[in-house]
Amino acid sequence: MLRYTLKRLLSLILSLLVASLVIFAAIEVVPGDPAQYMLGINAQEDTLNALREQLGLNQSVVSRYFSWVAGMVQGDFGVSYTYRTPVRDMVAERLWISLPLALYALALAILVAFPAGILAARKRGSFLDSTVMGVTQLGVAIPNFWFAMLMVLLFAVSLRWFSAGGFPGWDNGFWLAMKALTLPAIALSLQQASILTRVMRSSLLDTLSEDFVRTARAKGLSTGQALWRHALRNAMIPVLTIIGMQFSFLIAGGIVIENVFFLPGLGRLIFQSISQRDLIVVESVVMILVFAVIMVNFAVDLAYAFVDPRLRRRT
Amino acid sequence: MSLLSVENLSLSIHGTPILKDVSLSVEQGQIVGVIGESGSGKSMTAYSVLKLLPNGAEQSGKIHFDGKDLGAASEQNMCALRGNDISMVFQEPMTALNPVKTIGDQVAETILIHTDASRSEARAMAREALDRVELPADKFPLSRYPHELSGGQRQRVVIAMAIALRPKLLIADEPTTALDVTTQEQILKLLKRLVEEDGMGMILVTHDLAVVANLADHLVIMKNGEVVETGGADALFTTMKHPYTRALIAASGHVPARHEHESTEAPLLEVRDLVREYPTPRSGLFGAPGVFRAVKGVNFDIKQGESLGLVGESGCGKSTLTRAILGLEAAQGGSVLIDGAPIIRDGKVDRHVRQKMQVVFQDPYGSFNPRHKVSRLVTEPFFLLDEKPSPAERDAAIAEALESVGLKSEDQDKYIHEFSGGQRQRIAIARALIIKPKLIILDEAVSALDVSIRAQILDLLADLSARFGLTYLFISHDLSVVRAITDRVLVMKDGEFVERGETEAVFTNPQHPYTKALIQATPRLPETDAA
Amino acid sequence: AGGDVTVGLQLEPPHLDPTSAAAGAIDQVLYSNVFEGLTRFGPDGSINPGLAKDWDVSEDGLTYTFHLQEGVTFHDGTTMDAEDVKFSLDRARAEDSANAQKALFADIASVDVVDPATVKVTLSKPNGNFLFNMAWGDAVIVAPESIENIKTNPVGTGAFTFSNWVQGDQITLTKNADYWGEPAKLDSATFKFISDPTAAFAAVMAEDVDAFGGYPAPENLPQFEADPRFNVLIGSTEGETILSTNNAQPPFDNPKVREALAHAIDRQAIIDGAMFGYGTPIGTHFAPHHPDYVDLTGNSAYDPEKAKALLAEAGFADGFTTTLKLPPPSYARRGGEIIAAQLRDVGIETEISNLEWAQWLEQVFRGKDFGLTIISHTEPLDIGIYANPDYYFQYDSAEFQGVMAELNEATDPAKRSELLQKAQTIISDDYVNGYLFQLAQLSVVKANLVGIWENSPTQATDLTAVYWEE
Amino acid sequence: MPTAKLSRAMLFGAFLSLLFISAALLSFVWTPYSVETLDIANKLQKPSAAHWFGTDHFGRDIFSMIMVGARTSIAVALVAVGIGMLLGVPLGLAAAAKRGGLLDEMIMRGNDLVFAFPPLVIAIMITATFGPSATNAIIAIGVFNIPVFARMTRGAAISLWTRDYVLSARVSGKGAARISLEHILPNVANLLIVQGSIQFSVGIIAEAALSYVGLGAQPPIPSWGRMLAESQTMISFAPHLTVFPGMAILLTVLGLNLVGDGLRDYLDPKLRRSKT
Ligand SMILES: Nc1ncnc2c1ncn2[C@@H]1O[C@H](COP(=O)(O)OP(=O)(O)OP(=O)(O)O)[C@@H](O)[C@H]1O
Ligand SMILES: Nc1ncnc2c1ncn2[C@@H]1O[C@H](COP(=O)(O)OP(=O)(O)OP(=O)(O)O)[C@@H](O)[C@H]1O
Ligand SMILES: [Mg+2]
Ligand SMILES: [Mg+2]
Repeated sequence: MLRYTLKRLLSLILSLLVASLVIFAAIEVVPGDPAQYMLGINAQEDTLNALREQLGLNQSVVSRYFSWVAGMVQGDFGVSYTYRTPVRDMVAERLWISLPLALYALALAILVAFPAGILAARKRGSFLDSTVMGVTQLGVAIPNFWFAMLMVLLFAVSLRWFSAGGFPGWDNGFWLAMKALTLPAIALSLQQASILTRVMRSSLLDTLSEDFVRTARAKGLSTGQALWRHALRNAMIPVLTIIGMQFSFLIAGGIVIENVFFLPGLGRLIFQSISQRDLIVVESVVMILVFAVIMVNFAVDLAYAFVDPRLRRRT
Repeated sequence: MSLLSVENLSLSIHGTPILKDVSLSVEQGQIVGVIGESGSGKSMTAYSVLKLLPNGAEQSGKIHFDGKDLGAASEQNMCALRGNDISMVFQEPMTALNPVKTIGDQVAETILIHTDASRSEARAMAREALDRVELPADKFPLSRYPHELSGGQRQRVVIAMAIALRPKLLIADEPTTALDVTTQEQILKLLKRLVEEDGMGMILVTHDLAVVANLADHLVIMKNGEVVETGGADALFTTMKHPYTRALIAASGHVPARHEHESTEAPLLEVRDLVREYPTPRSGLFGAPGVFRAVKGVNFDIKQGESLGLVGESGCGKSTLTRAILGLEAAQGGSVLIDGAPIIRDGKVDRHVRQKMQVVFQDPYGSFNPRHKVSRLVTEPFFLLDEKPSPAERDAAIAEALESVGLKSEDQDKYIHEFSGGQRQRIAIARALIIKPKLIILDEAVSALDVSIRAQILDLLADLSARFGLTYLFISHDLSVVRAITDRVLVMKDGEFVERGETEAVFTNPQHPYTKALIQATPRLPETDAA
Repeated sequence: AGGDVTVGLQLEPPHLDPTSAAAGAIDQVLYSNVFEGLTRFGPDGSINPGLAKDWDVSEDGLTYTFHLQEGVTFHDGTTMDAEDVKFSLDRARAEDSANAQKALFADIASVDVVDPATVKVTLSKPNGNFLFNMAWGDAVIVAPESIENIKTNPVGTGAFTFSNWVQGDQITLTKNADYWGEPAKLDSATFKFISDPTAAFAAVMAEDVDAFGGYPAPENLPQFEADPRFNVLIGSTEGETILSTNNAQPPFDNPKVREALAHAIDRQAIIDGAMFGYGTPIGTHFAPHHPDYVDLTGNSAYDPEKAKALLAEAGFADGFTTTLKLPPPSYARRGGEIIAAQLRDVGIETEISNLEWAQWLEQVFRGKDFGLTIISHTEPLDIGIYANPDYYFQYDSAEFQGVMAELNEATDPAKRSELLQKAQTIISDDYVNGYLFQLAQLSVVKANLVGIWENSPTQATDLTAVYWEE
Repeated sequence: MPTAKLSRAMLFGAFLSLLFISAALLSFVWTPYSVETLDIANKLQKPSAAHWFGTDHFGRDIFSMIMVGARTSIAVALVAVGIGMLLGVPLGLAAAAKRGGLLDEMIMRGNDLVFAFPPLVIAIMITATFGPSATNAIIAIGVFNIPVFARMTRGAAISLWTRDYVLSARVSGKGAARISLEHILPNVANLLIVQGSIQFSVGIIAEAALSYVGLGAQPPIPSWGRMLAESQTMISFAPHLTVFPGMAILLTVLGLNLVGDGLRDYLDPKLRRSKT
């Protein structure tokens, strides 16, 4: 187990290094000058140069790469060109929205998907099953930004149960903040819940047809007991995989939703930073996201071992 | 009154009839063997008793257990019955256990479900049950997971689960088919002992006549969902006369007629000090990766025209040896020579040498690409030829190969799924024959076949060998088959040969204890010669 | 109490130093609220006294003596005096200055402290725009002690102090109790940044914001107008929206082609289609609300037949293909589609590419790699850009450059007026660019919120006089 | 019983998909109105006999735009899936053939890396570098299809490599490349078709999302996502502007998903075996 973990860690570090190179290189080729962006069309050439000097844009590519990576290792992600604040602080602040949002959406997805998937699997072929499958088909097919928009119109503009967007901050009370995240979380989780429901159902159906479930039934367990005690945990592996993949999507993929609800999350930070050519922020945030995704997958891998003792021994 | 009586049981699944008027009964302390070919409805009969039928099944007829009418029993009542009064042991020990729960939990679960026992009491009882199936506490603590056990050991866990509450009736559905002979023998002995100790009734389902012939008190022979004949086990060879029964008996003990052939002195295949190693996971964090020697420097020859058997229990290295001989995996030491030429030269397989041998694998279903027609399948070895045959030559070769294995040349335009298992194995042999190799390696080539089909294939092999002077390396864990078809035999254990010699000599007078154990464990029809 | 107000804005400031970035968003939050200059813009665009309560100009127009308001303190408690003014102006025009509008200070020769309440600014040549220049957000007076952290913690002299910035979301200002002038009526003001137009609509409708300055979706205004909860303010901006044309690139180097272009465009259709009717047609690069504006729209009246004839004359009877590069604002994106369709009618095919600002700056503004583009020039009184032959549309006219040189020297109002009108006519006659419309300032305000500027003489949301009725 | 129901759903899905594909094809030769001609005087008309789906803010016929937009969506998604298959499948086959080798490791880690990048961010970066266009949308979506297909192919191929028929082919002297082509590829084809139809629907949504944020096909070429984006401020007084493109996306994706699911069930050997 330890060796396995260490081996995974090594490949993880390598992945991160490669990722940092890819990100840096990709951003190097993006045309556009942050200084020009900041100073606008009336700026004079000497002003632009002065600013570039200030921002360290005149250094060589190699030295910029190394100082970036070296900084990151020490937890210093540099200072934003436009905001002139440490990227770390900016990210930390945004993370307090993106992360809870992702978790909230994931929790919603799981809360819906597990019961729905289990129920559909148990009552396979029934009206309930068809309904669940039909609804999830729709859930996958609806573009989430469109759905979000419709929700805003209904719940914020017409019914006025929620505010249209924005985030009051955690300081103003947990429930207020949660309320502000509710519509975005629903919008974000619709598709995920649908996918998860389907995976849950089919994975469960697969395990239900396994021999050991039959063994359990022969012991005198009812269908329901066999499902709960034996099938469910075995059905979790594909479900975990999907959850792992979804979590990365949820953290990073909320850009459009963050826009619709004008939430100051990480996704919007990237979007904004790219358009402002605040490249150091883009680099660092993407790097952090990649790191997060890789870590989540790592955690999911470890979770497999938790679910399945066969994986606990070294692989 | 019988413990279990099944009367006129009929069953259909989604409208397809599966069982027709099946009747049988089991008394206390009695072992009833249910025998029949694959697909004859043995398992379905067993499931009907437990009412564990697949979706869409409709059943009619009467099933009485211990005076209760199971047909009228509710699902709830059945749950109370299953595992408590009637238990079942399934065919596949590898998949019958939940991989994510400890064996202790799984055995204890039966007890927890049916009794008021506390957790610790249940665990104590589970321990007892495991002890009874000879899984002692010091070696097999309750905290073991199924993947930490061998197939035979897992099957014991399944049995422990089934007998934990000392049921009145135990249904064992092919409890040993997935196990090797020595393990099979142990399991069968165990079951017999349990019946004797507890006085329970048992249904033993199998397709292997030899397995039950010695064990069962009463036999039920099934074919196509019907019971064709029943009777006491002792009546098998005397009063049982149904043609199907006779055919089963004949096929089980079948010995193909083999013709004498002269073998030259020069060996066709020489295997010298062959070593095959697999890397094993590192031990500990900084430990070097270990190696596992699956084949430990073996030596043997096969002479032209000879049929050499290779026996040994599962995992002893037979297939590994095959792959090394075929040059599919590079050996770590030693050499393989065919007609004096090495199969692997400069790290590459020498196709001219490879042309001289072909192989037939075990699984008649997995041996063919389902997307190709038979003509394409059997001509695949042409790839080895330097000069590709012309279309006419090719057609002739296909026709010849198919006809020589008893198929028609028209069959070449069919797809593989249009053939039965036995036919498929014939096609596999046709494929091996098509480039006229000298040596054919048969790796468990008949193990997956029903007895009657197996008999046909063995006849075919004998016939081909006579006609073409073929040389066989015949690999099997089934000793009776090896005995029937080979001249000489090698006995393998843990990657080494422990005994070798003329087949008859080895079988009648085994020297090595392992060989003795193997032969002893092989189930045999009683009075085979009388048949 | 005066209450609180939440104002929606489309763009968030990148940082909070108005003197070192072009971003109008900084001024929208801070101008006049937190930072003040020597002079300041009034709601109608007039130049009023700011931190300078009055000033004397020497005869030759080279020396300006500013008399500062007394008792003014920065929000950090330090006093604002002549030293601070000198510091601010010198900083802006220094060698390594990062001031985006450095040109505003180009004519300053020296800044001298006469006494704590008096500053003397000497110009190298007369500049009729000097007082106007000093009203810009880029010329506000800053405290030397606060420069270090100005980008995150702006310290000014205004009626509001900066209190909090939740990046990506909002900035909060609170009333400055020690303000030197008329104190603010509101207790606090929050600026919420909502870039998505739909989100803006929802935020206003859900009353998450009390006012939205520079409302981005004109199509929604009729709805707000019909809603008794809201007032819609329609004012003017300094934004001349033009179809910028690359005068150095064939075929646009041919005046006939540019003239054809001008006649091919139906301004009203663009205003209706892109701006839902909001916007004033213009025929030259000048704000219609300016007293010196000349209406030259007739010069480039919509006449596709004439356009075709002109094209044929110029040798493009079969038309030609060019690029149309559009920056993000919706006036450009929507206007671009309409213009593309109109040009297609006279035979000119356009390849539209939608660009981000950074790309636009790189390709169009710096790289001059474009045929046509649509852009609103929002700087006040910026006709001077036509005198720079290196400016991205590359108009090079000796006559125009002469007029501008003369204008810069001139201080006599009548003379200036005449020169400005002449300049307008020259560029209109030369069909330098396609002149479309003056961008309207559209704001939605709660019905009982009073004092929000209707017009936008500079990019500011001056809240100092805003209050809730009742 | 469930099979009968499934195939009915699949037929419905096929009907929907075909509907949009034919609309796309038809749009090459005929649309009710030109989608390039603006008629601002007639803007924002409600659906009527003349304009079945009404007109947009420029007076264009929405029905015609949906037809041409189908073309954009389908083309972008199809080519992106094509890229994913063309590159991903060989990679997956190669990784499986040299299972456990360096190539395999590199391919799999590379895949992980692509998965780790937020898709929209990659799309934004590509457009920031090369400018927005349908081509770049294709690349952005295509890049993400590569690991999807590579992973799936590898997984399926690895299990096929242990089949006896592959061993037989090796005994016949065939090399890894040849075996991959002759034996592995045809046997993963079913899976690829199923996954292909699903990725196709994912591609449609992705194209819509990219166009929605302005990174897809550029005007005047209509695209469903951009139609949604451009009309959303008008949703409260001209809902038909967003309802039709929204429904178009929804129904197409739904149709393709149903087809994919149906195909999966139909081609699933487990289900097929019980039928024959
Ligand atoms: N779930 C099912 N649905 C439909 N038909 C089935 C199902 N399970 C089994 N059958 C069919 O029922 C028949 C009897 O099957 P059964 O499993 O009882 O055979 P068996 O005698 O146990 O064979 P084997 O020795 O291979 O285990 C076969 O023809 C089989 O195809
Ligand atoms: N690729 C491999 N890596 C590591 N160990 C292997 C590998 N293949 C086989 N082994 C091990 O080598 C030993 C011999 O395996 P082999 O398949 O040759 O057995 P066998 O005699 O053919 O058994 P069976 O009768 O079950 O086919 C076994 O212990 C097996 O676990
Ligand atoms: Mg069976
Ligand atoms: Mg083997």
